[in-house]
Amino acid sequence: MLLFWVVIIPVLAVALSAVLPARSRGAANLAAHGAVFVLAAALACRITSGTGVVVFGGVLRADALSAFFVLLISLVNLAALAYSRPYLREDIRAGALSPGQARGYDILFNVFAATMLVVPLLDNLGHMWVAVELTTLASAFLVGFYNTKASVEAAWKYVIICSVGITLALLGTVLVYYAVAAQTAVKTLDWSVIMSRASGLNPRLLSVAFLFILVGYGTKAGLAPMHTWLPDAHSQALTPVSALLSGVLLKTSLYAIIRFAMITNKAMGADFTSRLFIFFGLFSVAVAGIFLLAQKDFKRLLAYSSIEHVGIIVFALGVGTPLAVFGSMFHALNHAVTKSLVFFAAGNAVKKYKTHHLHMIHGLIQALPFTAAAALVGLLSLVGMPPFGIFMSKLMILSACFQKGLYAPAALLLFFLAVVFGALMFHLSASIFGNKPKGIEFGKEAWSMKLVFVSLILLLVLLGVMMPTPLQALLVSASRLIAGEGL
Amino acid sequence: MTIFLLTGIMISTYAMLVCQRVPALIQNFRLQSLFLFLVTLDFAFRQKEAGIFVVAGLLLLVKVVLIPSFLNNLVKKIRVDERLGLFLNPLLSLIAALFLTWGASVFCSWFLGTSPIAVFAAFVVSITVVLVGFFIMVFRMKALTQIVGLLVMENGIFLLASAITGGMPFFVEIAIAFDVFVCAIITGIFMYRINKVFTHIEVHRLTDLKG
Amino acid sequence: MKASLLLLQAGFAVLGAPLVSGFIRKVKNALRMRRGAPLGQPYYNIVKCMAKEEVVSEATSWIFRWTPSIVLGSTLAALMFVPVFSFSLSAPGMGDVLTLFFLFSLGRFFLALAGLDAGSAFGGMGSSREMFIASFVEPVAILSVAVVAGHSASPQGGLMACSMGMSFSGMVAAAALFMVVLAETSRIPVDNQETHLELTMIHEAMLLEYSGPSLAMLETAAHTKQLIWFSLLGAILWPWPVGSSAALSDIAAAAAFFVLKIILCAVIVGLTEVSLAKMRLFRVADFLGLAFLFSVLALVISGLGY
Amino acid sequence: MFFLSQNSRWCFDPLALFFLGVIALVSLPSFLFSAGYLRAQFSRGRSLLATGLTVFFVLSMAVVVASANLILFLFAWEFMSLVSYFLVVFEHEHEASVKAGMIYLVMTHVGTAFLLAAFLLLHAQAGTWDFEGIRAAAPAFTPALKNILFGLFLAGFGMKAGIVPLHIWLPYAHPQAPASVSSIMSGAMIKVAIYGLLRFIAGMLGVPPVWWGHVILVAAGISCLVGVIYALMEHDIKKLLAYHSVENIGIILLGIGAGMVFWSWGWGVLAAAAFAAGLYHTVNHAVFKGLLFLCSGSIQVATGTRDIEKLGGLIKRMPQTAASFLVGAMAISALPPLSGFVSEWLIFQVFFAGLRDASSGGKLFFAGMMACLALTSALAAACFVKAFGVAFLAMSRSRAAAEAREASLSMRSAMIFLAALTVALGLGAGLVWKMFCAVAASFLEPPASAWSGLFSGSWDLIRFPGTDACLRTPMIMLALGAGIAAVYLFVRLTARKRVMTAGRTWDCGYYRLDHRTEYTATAFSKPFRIAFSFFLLPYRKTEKIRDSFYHVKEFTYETATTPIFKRYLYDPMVRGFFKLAQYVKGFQMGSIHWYLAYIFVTILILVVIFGRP
Repeated sequence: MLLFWVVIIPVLAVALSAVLPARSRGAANLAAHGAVFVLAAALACRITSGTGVVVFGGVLRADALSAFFVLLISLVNLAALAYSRPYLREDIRAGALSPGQARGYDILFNVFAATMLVVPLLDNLGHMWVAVELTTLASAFLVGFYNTKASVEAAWKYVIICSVGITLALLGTVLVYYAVAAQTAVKTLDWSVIMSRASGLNPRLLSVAFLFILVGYGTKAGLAPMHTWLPDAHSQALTPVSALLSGVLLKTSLYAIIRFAMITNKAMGADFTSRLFIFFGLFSVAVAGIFLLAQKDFKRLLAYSSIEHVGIIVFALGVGTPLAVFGSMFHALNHAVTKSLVFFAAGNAVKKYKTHHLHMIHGLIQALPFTAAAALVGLLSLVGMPPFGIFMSKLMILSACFQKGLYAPAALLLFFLAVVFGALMFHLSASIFGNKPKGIEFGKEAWSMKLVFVSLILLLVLLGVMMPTPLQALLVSASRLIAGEGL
Repeated sequence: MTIFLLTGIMISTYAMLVCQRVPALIQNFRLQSLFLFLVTLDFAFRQKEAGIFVVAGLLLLVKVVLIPSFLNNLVKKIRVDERLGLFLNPLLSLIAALFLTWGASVFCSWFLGTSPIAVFAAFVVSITVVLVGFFIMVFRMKALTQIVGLLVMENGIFLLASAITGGMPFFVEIAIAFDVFVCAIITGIFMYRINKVFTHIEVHRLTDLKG
Repeated sequence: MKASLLLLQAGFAVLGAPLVSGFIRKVKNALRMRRGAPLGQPYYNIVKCMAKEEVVSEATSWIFRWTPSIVLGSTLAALMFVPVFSFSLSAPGMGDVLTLFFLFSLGRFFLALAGLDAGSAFGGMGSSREMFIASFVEPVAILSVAVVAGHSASPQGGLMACSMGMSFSGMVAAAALFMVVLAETSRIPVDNQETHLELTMIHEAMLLEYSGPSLAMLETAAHTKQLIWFSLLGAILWPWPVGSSAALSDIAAAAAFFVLKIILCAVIVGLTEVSLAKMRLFRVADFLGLAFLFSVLALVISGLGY
Repeated sequence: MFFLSQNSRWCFDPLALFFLGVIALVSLPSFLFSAGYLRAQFSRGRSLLATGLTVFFVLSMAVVVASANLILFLFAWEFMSLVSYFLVVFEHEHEASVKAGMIYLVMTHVGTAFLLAAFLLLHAQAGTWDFEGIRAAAPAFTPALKNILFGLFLAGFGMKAGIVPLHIWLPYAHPQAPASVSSIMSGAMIKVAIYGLLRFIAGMLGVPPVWWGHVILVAAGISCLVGVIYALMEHDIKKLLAYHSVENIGIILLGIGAGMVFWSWGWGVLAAAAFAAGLYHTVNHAVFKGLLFLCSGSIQVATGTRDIEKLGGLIKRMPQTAASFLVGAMAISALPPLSGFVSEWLIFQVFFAGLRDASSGGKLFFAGMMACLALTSALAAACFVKAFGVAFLAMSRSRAAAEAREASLSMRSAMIFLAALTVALGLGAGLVWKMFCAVAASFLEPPASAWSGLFSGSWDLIRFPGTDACLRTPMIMLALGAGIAAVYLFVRLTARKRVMTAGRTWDCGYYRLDHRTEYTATAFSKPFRIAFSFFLLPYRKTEKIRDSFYHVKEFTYETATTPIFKRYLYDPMVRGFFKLAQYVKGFQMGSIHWYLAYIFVTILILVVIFGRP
């Protein structure tokens, strides 16, 4: 029953935002997404304490892994929504946005959130594929929201490249379907059924199918060489949307890859997938590191940093020990929170300075002190400074890697992380500190925006210093699902 | 019977590569979808399942009737010049297509070496259609060709599914067909927007987002 | 008893020091076939200065007024660490030759500051050059003394005990030390004592602003320092009066022998001053580099056991 | 398992207590100093922020020193670097401090990456994060692993301590921070890196192979010389002091390196004595460097500039600051009877013991080190004669220097406290040496019987075990005092009618001298620039603007030295990275066709590689 409500509430929210007037629409949205977050938390507690699996009407199924992703998605949805209220109010007051467009934004936002929430809950791989395709289509309009040349171009590239990727993923799904049908004569695409029969499947066919899945969903997840759409889409989208894109959308396609990886691992052992994951993970961090050095646009910088963090998560999945998987899930949560914090701060800065270029943005700490503080905290957390979460998850992943004896990949990862650190500090310390240009006057943010910043920062510090036990239980059971016992 | 229909699909796919004007491309796509409908009908009769009939009917409705007509009146509304803008002239495209077919057959031999000729042929044809779809998207300038390329790849995968496994579960097929339709509509809307903002739909000139 | 002997020894050294300078000047003039100033000329200078009035520039600070006493005081303190008559009389466990070198650098530090204090280009030039030369002198001095002490391997007081017996490495180390003595006591190849030509004077430039009793004190300090260096050099070259007993007869013999050693050193220094010309300042670095090579050579030789 | 709640272990063994003492010794007076200093420089709110950050900074250093768990150590270490970054960037209005802060944080982070690798290696081998567990598992480590760990620790802690090839950030970061903070950074933060070296290399990896000690000694020797030569060329007083920190870290590591060599040769007593000498110089440097930075801070408050070429004659306007700076200068130039002299004397004894007892190869090596230390201390004396002479003595070179006012009471009291401490550390050498021998003995853990010979002096006497040379600083002070008093009285009695008349400095008789003819810092360091030109590669440009061929209206003279490490080591590396980035940026050229081609090629390659039967 819980699952049903988690899916239905966003759909109701879509209907409500189409009907309600501006004033009450905000409150309704907040209530809806707040409720979804609470339900997700309840679902997580039910799963960790109770049976481990919750099923609804043969279509929806939630185990520890999907519960964690639902929690993650609903958290970032809530944060993005809370931020977009004051963000849009400023735009409307400034005349850049008509009330009709604001309503359109709310509808699209809720459709996007609904499709993302449904992906982890679908048991059938075909349905999951359709849901991931719908997320692309829903977010396409949000990327191309402002009808400028750059945003239309970004939207077009986003839709076409992601659709091609997802078509390849469909090819992979069909091959898996064929492998299951040929081997066990049971014609089904339900993940739980396939998982129970996975050991007998033909390993070579499954490995090729996994290749298509990895490249297909990898395009959507922003793994290097398929990441080319990501910087354009994230830098042109509305700030709350790019926070959603970076924080969560990449991880939903990662979720799909993990589902297929679990099947492949059960069929032919974890060695095949771990080598692929380690290669793609390191390649993504390397590409992101190098591109970060040459960036001149604030939001593109953050987009490339998302590619880097997705690379780290995939690298950790490649290491494969229970501790590494625990670290990668924890890193996904940390990155989602940090990236949304930094994107919100970036959005304020870009709006204040009316430019994306890093050379023109300097002295942020004098123009918008609170946003500058949030940007600084986000930046330091992104690069893995201690009091924040990513330092801990990075530590877990690296120590798992050392324990498994993968010294060369760990050394490479440390080197690339240092390059990323240098690049990010080089760009952002010059823009946060220094004297503000004459044309910019001292500005204050709305209190609700400040509330969002403070809550995200507190969450980051909390995750950095101690691990709340229910979250730990959820992550441990999720990692037990993927990498077996051992934590 | 299926071999005859499979050759029909191959012909329409190669025709798509050769054509240089937009309406011709859409017409070939409609032809390919029709052949695909016939193949699915043939499978339906052989396996006697009601589900496949409904899927075939849906395919006919979506890919033969709705999408091509939507694309056609979209092209008429945009009034952009009809040339497709080829990176590779038709002759080279054909040679490339032959190479792709050879590649597809090598790929299939890795997996389906021993299975009957009909299934093997269907596998080769479907992979070729997917590769040609990819080819069209990469080596043509217009935005429309990228939409059509995408749809052709969908067709390829649909053929693969129905050929080697006798069709995906019913609801999944319905969902995929619906999803393809929505994808075509939305990409069409974006193409319209590109034309309004850029007054042309040459995608290779959309390069201001660099680095 | 020992303390009184120590004070006697110190008094004797301070009184005798100007005589040594006078004697060196006498040797040089004799070699140049001239009669030159009388032997006691340095005493006359000091007495003259003591009686004179002192003119102090208003640009200076308390450092300028206190430097003469500090320099002379540190040189007197340095006397404690040098075996003037015999080894027994050196300071009972207060420090060793290293402390001696650092006391000299204390004096040099304040003299250089005083040179800068008056604010004239001469003083600044003198201090800069003095510190430049000092920085090349110190490694050579410390290393050569270390080689000598290391070779003798005497258990008593490490760097304090100069070598018990003549050894070839001691000779080479003494040669290096001799070049250091030339640099430290501002003799010809490095610095010219007799002239006030700003291009060549280094030690004199720092004293330029002084007059009256302060100048007398600084002159005495220079003479005492020279005596200390000569006694150190003599102890290494001819280390014979080994007697450590405090019996009067031994000390008298040691004293006589000490005077002989000082005269020998003075003659050698006089000879070198006459035969060499003053080097350009930046050639001094190579000159002291050569001294450093000598001390490394001495180390290698002592390593081989000679 | 990973979080601080399960990982907070503390250890307060003598080594940790020693370094806690050092941190306290430096930070208390600088807090006192910052009360006056910050109020003079910044608004109320910002000085509160600065004090708060400094408190966090000192706390994080204390946690680093007292932690007994790898994760806690790493957490506090990065937190220390982070807070010190904020302090370096505190005056972010100046573009230079933002740039310096960035260089500092990037280099510190690279150093921490080395440490992280080493800690993870330790954890993987020993299975636990606690120091005891690792120390118990250490004997089982293979020599190859120990060498790797040694390399990583040396790189990581060397970067933070400022050993030469890795010292680039030090002359940038320290001058930009507020004076009270840079005195803590120079005084205490660098020592935390030394603590790290001792704790992990000496404390944990057991008896070291010989070449470790030699590597540390060579690095220390180079650091000494490079630090002091660059300091001679500097005329920004805080940069000069920062370079001197590099030099003094070199001297500390000379002691520690010699200790490692003796330890590997099995001479337990001498090794402990060498370590103790290193620790002694650590305390001395912490105290007198902190003092010098505080003085530079009070100069900056009084005159508003840090360039000594614009100062001069401050001793008349700021007597107490001048006096404490003089005490600090004398201590750092190792002049008796102050603390710097005692610790350098001890390190000389260490080298002399090594020189006497080592084999012929060892003799030459230790002779080289001794000569290097002697040259360094002489050059340091020259540098501080320049710094003190040009900044404080003679006539003031600018109006700001002429109208300088003495620092406020809190600043002066902090400076005088540290000056008194320097003198006390010098005179009470015997007591203090006894403590450091105990600390050195504690983490070397050879049999207790070997330590009876280590300390055999009384409260005022230091008897060095190897060469049993002894040093009585109180007696030396007495002798000096007696000498000066005797001379003063003698002159006072004999020249009864001693008349002192004020006159003008000798100006060759024909025009009144003003400050323009005084010797500047650049002039003072000119002989050294020429002597070390092979290393400094000096650059000189002179220009004459003439009315006619015979009449020169104006003459400009410009000289500078090339920073070798920055220009030939770091700049090419950074430029290389950016050039690579610019080249790779070409791959995202904007055309969607290429992007689709990338995806197609990727899937093609993967299928060909993995799909083949």
